[in-house]
Amino acid sequence: MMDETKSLMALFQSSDDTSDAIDDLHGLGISDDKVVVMTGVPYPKGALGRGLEWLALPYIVLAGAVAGMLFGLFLAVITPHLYRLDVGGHPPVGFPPAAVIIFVFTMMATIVSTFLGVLWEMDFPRFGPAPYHKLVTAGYLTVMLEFPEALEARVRQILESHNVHEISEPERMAL
Amino acid sequence: MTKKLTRRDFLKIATGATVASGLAPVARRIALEPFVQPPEEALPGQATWFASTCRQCPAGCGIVVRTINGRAKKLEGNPLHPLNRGKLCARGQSGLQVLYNPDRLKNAVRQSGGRGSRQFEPLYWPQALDLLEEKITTLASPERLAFLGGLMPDHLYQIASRLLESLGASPPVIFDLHSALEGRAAASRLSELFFGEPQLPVYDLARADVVLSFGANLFETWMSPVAQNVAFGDMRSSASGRGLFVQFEPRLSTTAASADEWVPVRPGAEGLVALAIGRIIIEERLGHVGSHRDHAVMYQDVDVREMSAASQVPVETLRRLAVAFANADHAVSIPGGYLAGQRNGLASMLAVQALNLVVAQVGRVGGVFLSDPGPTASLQNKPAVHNFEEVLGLIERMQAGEVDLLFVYGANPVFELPAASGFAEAITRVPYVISFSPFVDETAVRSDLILPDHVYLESWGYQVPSPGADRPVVSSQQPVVRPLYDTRSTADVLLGLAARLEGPSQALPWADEAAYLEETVSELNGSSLGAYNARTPSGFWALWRQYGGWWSEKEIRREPELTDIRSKPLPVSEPRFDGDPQSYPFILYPYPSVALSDGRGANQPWLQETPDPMSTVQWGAWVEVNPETAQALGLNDNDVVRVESQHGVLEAPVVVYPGIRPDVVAIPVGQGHLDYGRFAQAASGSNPLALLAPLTDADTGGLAWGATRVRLAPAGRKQVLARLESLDGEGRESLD
Amino acid sequence: MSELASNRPEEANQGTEYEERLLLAEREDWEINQAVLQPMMQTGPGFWILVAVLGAIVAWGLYAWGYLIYWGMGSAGINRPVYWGLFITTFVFWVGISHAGTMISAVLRLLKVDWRRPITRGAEAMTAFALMMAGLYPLIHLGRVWKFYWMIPYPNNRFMWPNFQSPLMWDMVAIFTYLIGSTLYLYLALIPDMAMARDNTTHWRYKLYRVLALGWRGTEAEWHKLHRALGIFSIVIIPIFLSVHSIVSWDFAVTIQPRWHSTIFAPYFVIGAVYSGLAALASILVVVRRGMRLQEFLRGEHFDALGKLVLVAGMAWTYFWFAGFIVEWYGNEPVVRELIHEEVAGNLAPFFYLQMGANLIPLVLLVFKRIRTTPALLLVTTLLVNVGMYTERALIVAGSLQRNDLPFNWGTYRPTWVEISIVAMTFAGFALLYTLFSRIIPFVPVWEIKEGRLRYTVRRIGRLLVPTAAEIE
Amino acid sequence: MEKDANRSTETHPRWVMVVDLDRCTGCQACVVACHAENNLQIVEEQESAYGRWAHWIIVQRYWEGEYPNVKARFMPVMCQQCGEAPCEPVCPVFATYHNQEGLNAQIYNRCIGTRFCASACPYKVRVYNWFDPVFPEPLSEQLNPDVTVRTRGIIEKCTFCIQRILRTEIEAKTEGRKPVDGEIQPACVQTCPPGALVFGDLNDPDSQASQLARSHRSFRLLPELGTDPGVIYLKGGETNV
Repeated sequence: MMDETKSLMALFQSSDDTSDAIDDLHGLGISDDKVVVMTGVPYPKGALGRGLEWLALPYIVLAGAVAGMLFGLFLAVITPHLYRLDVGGHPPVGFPPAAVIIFVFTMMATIVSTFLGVLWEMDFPRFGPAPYHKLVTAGYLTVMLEFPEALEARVRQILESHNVHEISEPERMAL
Repeated sequence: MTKKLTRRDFLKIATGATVASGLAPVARRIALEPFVQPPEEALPGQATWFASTCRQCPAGCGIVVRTINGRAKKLEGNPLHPLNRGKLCARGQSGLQVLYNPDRLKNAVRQSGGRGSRQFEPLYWPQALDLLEEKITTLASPERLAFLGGLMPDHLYQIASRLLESLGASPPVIFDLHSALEGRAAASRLSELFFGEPQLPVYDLARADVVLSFGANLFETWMSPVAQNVAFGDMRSSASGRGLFVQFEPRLSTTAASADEWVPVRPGAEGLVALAIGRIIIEERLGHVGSHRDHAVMYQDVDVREMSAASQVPVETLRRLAVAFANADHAVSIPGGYLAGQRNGLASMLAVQALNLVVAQVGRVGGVFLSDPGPTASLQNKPAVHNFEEVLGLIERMQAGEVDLLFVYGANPVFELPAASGFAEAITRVPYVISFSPFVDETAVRSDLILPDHVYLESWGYQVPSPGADRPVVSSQQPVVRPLYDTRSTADVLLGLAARLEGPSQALPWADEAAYLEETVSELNGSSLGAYNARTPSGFWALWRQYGGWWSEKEIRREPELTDIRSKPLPVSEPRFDGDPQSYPFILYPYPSVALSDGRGANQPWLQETPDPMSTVQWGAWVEVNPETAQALGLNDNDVVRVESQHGVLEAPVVVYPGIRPDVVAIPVGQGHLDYGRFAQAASGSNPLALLAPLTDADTGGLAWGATRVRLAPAGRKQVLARLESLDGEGRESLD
Repeated sequence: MSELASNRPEEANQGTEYEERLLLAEREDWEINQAVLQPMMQTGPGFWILVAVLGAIVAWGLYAWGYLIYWGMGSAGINRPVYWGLFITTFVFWVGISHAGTMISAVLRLLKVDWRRPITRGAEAMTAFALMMAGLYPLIHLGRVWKFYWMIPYPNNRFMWPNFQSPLMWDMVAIFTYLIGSTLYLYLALIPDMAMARDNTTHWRYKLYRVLALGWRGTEAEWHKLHRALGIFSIVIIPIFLSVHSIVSWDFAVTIQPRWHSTIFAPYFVIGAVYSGLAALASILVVVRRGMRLQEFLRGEHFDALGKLVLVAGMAWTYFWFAGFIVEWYGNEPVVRELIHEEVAGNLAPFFYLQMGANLIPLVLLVFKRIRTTPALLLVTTLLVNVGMYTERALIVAGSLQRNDLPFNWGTYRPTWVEISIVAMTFAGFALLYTLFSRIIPFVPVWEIKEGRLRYTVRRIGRLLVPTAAEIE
Repeated sequence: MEKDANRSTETHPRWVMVVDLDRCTGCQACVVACHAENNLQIVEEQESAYGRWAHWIIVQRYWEGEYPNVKARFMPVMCQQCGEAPCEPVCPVFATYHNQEGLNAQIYNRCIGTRFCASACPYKVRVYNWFDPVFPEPLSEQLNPDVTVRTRGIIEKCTFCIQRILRTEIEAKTEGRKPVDGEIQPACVQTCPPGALVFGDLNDPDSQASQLARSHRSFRLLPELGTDPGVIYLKGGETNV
């Protein structure tokens, strides 16, 4: 019914206040995805309101590992037959050397895919202007809220009640 | 054998046609190959093979030269040649580096800054000849002209001697250290005494069952090492089983290493050993000769015990070897170069040669015989090398100022003669010295004019090998490449000179040496013996070059008729040495290096890199000392030691050498060049001839190069020799 | 420091002497930020002199390398039969050093060991830089370095693939993998601190950190994903770091060169690597702590724990060394016997005793807490360890090659100025990279420390107040 | 041996060299012949003294006993052309490999100079080019066009004169035949005066080489390593029968 949405940025000093405030805000009907908490410290899962969403990372890593293994296989098993040369009475493909090569390439791909995977998940790099407050890394827990304009007074009151340090219009700064 | 030859033969026949193209200038070609292709599979260029003769030592082996685009690329033995049968020694293989040596003279030069200045001013050949002519014509008398020759091709010797003769000068004096060390002069003197002619005998190793070698380094430099190596191979696996080979000498040489037994004899006492063995044989009527009565007189004043004591060889050993020697079907005893290098040289050699007589092996298969010169006799009218006394005579004349003009060809007396003989000083008394050396060696540096000869791969010639093979042989020499530089064949220089002087121009009417040779060798044509014959002289000339010489198809040996040698007692003569045993406790044993021989190989990097077989040292020179002696003197491997004789001093690192008598020290000859090119000068090591006393064996007049006593003193330095062998390994072959 | 932006709540009090501040636990987050960032900004003359000196050594080493390439391997002291000398020795050494980084950060992270927090970054940086130095040697020791790319597997105009049976190929691939792994690992854990630095700096530093921070805001989701990634990393990187030094050891063990041809080489090398790596880490931390006045982050307890780890690794190394040695000694195989003799009484003896002394004496010293916790003493001890480990590698590589089955071919080895300069170059290069790094990257992982603080409460037990860790993270 | 036999089919020869130690007189002819044939570099005294000599074949000399009962033996050693070569698998770029004819081939232009093969070789017969070879003009004229000149940083070694083998094989093929026994001769074999070196095909039971290889005098270098060398030694000092 209401079209105007308002967003605020609230800075807290303690995690308890933050989580209580978020709970009350939920009570107001502000849904989880309208609340973003930014902290300078990793808080334990679920410490601050929001539950956790599903991650594709493990699958990306797995895919990477498989790809790496296949590449290793190609190098260790296929290439020796492309230009056939006998060495030291060994067969062109021996298990131990192949094992080493396959192992190492699997690991290499795993590592790389983990890194790329997590960047992709966080859709990094993202330098564009985004709502942020410099005091986040100075230890302040910052809550970004989006809610119908009508609720503004209630929201402010809730935040005050949990001795918020500062409430401001979220300034979008270039990161 | 023949199987291997077919291809080579085909190629050599081809050379007849392709000589011209073979001498065409070199054409360079650059090809790009993908890296996937092993370069070994690309074989550019078609090779042409030329037959010629090796001149790295006096042996006269036949070679074939692989040339590509007019450049010689590889030397191999001539498979058809009866002497070396396709084989070649280290020095022979290295011939390319004589041809391509970076330190060759590129044209005739005059030392503008005077002798020894090493400032060379190029000279046009016509000028050079004018100069030559002027020097000859202005001579006060022809006797004041002297010619000192070393290793000379036969035809050159003949041209030179004819020239000198027609001028009224005395014939060339032939002397080189290599020949002195192998006792050539003494050996031919021995032949005269024994067989009534100077020709060197052939000792038939190949078919002998027992070989007693007295100081003959058969597989290194002595006489015809390649032929002797080949023969040794045959002996080791001959049908009659593996022959017994005993080496008598104070130092275990490379040759002795291949022997079944090495008997360390007191230096110079080898003859006494031979006498004792002979005495035992006749005393105990050993062998299958039957009566020894007619030999008895030779040994009448020989006492076995005395001999044993004097030579420090136990009687049992003597008897054992005497029995083996006498009982063998085929046995030969060889008087080597080291014997000739003693003051009792001839006596020792007589004693050794007499052994062959006692067991009736003279003229027999597996014994000693003379090779039949056949029709080659006419080409062979060249004396064996002269002896040291005659050189001393020349030196005296030079010192007395009786020589105004000195020619030096193929010899390097300043390096090769004992320093004490005073040649270096004497040459300064000669107003004008002309050297024909292609390299600036120690003697060339002391001459006014250098008229460089071609090196042997660029020049014509022939040689009747001496000692010969089991058949008549002449090796032919032809240019295998166009001469690299503006050098000129000395034979042509002399012919050109002769043409300018009215006397000699009659004696030497030939336009050039090739003409002379073609005429001379045509005498061989039509001989029934020959491996080939031609209808025309030119046809013969072509075959002569393609085969690399002339030789008979079938084996011809010659039984020498003996002189009255057996009717007189053999001389018993103790060795005598220069210097008293108290102050000079060690006897010096200078020996020719396998690679450098008497030092003429020192300018060839391949030969410098060639390890000495025994010490495995490359490049340098050293002093071999018995372990006891070394310990007594507190010497170790690589410790530099000061070797001093009455005549000179040198310093060199020690090689602790298990195979040498405690009272003997050995030094290889060949290093210590002060000139003769970058490689010769780069090598460390000094020349043992600085130490030698200029003594001779009274009977032969040969240089007694083994008769000098020295003393040793640690120099307190170390010098790491370029050994192959690791000293850490302590000579072990394996650890278990 | 103009670049240090004062980014703190207004009423906060100014000007703080960090040296005599009390327990870290009583610090505000922004104070920690300042405490870490401030030393980074302070580049006094001492710093620049150090950089200049190190730079000069590196430059000289590069000249030596150029000389080596231009004239050929002969300008190094290697010969027959010692075809491998200081280059390979130092290569093995650096690969060894690189092992502690992951050891500390990955293994300890997995085990949730808390004292790792302030030293992980230093360790990971050490790994990365050591590997960069190690990675140079396979190039340096090539006779034709300009053809090194022939070892890279790609379709080429030579129609050839490299020979994957060659341990050198395994080597190259493994080192490369480990380098990538450790660098990414280092960087991933760095992102939040880059954001912190971004928020607290200006000028070029701001620009730099902004780029490196990749737009980090510290939202719950980001933290969560980062944790997952780091978790995976620290598991994956462990088999890599085990494989790398095993493979290096197989460079030697697969040949039939006496003394190299041994099955225990792989674990022996790995444990040796950990030993020298941890020791090197300890030395570096002592120096950096002094140089950057991080006394309140790197405290006695850390050195104590680290010292204990070195001690354990050292004892393990000794065990593996002995396990190999007793078999060699007992087997009495001729060449090995000879080599052992050379070490115990021969021309290798000085090095052998140096090695044993420098590796075993620290084990005794590190038993004492006083030595573990006194930076100066710890520095000396751990440096001693690395002298020992370097000598050990030299003995294994150049020492063993001096002897082989044919005594005729034995030999000795003398390094030349070229080798020594190049080795010096890598040591200086490592130090240089590390020095610059310490001024650009927060040496102490700020967010991990803060995270650590979250876990602690002070609990009263009788008369005592004990810091107690909560089971979170 | 049989292991080798079934690897290379009878269509492929296995080239071997037989070294009769009873005939070898240590004359060094093989060494110079090898230098001339294979364009070996000159390393000069100082480098040689530091163990950097560059011979593909050397004649090792061993002393036995003490004066006066002392003997010396010669032992020519060149690349043993192993059937199970330890040097081959360790090369990262296939610069050395086993060719069809049982030769341990060394491809210079593939070599990047890791010296791994040299460290792995138990016979230490591999030669490294520590510096660029120098051939002062006109010494370069002596170079054999059939053999590449190796630059610095490359491993080289005895190839059994593969260029001579191939040349003879090609010539034989043009004549539509196989090379006859003894027709192929590496430079050292060709020149060896006492005939101590014999080259031939081990897979041909009638070849002189394989006959000699069956002699009771025959042995190999370091047999315990199981490298299956292609160089077969005949013990010296005793009769053949």
